[in-house]
Amino acid sequence: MKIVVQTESFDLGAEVDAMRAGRSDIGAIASFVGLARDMNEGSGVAAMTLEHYPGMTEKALAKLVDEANARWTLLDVTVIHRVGRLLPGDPIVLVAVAGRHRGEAFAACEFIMDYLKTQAPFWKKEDTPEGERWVEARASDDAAAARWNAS
Amino acid sequence: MKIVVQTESFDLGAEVDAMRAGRSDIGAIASFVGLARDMNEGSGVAAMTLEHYPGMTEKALAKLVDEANARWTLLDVTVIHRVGRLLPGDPIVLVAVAGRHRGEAFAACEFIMDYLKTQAPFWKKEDTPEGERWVEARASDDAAAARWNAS
Amino acid sequence: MSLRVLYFARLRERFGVAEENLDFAGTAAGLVAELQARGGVWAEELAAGRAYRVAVNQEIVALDAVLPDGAEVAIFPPVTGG
Amino acid sequence: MSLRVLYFARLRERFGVAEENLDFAGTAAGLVAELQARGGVWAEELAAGRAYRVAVNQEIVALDAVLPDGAEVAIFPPVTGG
Repeated sequence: MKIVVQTESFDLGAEVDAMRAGRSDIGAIASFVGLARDMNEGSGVAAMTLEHYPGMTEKALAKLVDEANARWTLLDVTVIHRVGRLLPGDPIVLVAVAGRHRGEAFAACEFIMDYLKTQAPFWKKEDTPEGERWVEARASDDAAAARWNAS
Repeated sequence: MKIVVQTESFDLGAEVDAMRAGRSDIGAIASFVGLARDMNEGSGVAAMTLEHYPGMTEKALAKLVDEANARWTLLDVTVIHRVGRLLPGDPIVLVAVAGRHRGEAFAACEFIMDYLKTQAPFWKKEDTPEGERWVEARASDDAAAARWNAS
Repeated sequence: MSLRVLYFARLRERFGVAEENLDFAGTAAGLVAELQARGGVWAEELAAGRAYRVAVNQEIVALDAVLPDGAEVAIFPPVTGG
Repeated sequence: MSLRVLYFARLRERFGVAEENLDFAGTAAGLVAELQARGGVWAEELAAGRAYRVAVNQEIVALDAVLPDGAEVAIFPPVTGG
């Protein structure tokens, strides 16, 4: 298990290769990369700055991963989230989940992303032509996280 | 859109980097790598050989991707499937889906994998201590594909 | 009427043939019945209740599909890739 | 009773303070009410109906949570990472 908050970028291929190095019991690796877009809520976005709550962030991410491990039989999980100033096209977050079979790897990867969006203390501020603005939380993210309780 | 059947391995990081190169409208890339395991149905697997139906395979994969594009708004899709002899730990299949938002990228990636498992003409033969055996189709794969019709 | 008939995976191995040209007019089910009538491994692998798939010109079809002249017909086990 | 109180993101910017030490005993709701009573941006941002979260010792809590002595209390907007 690897959980990191960092300003530098990350390398999806290297992270997934590290998960599978030297082992042959993994049948499935589902992964996700979230990227900074040049457009949000109808405005151009020239850059964004990600703030977090050092200390709590790592704990919150570890808790999400523990919850995923309790729900599914997983072989490895990597979560990397960047903070600081990012430009459109830059990767923001990586979640990779290794499992024996694809169903559990996909479900756990999406679960971790959905919970991260609503539970981990990160905040985005965008530079737009109208000035800086803090991104507002989205009801669709709350709905995405809530569906894991319904099932 | 990129659909390839090949004997060589592939590089997840390079494929995902190629999807996002030079663009900043992608917010989410969901990807999946399926790997050869050293164990299946309770037997050790020393190697496997993947056979396919040249010509039909590419058409079947293109059709899956078309169906995914019809269901979701996707920005790019890459599918690479290997054939020939593979060892435990070797990557077999890669599916990567780029979208504006994570929900559609995750759903389309899992949809393509579920349909690939039941619709694309690939067959696995395993070398086990008890000799060679053709892998039998799994009812769980039919069920995984069928749930996309139910919803 | 001429067909090109292909076999894959376990069926190819058991039949000992990857491809043959056959004169046949009718449905996919009719072709399978004619192959089954060869007896031996053909009867065994294509027996009622055995799982196999038929593709015509590289598209999977139902057994009542009529085979067009010159078609490429493939008979194979359920797929297991990915 | 002493608390260390942290503010993040929009609240940190609007309050113009990232961290302060406060003497306070009671619940998270009580602390929020005391901050709100400062008026101005405090009253505005912490008004009923505004969305904010409270974490105690780095765990999100409900507003009726009692604050332990020496706790690290954080008040911040709904999170928007990922």
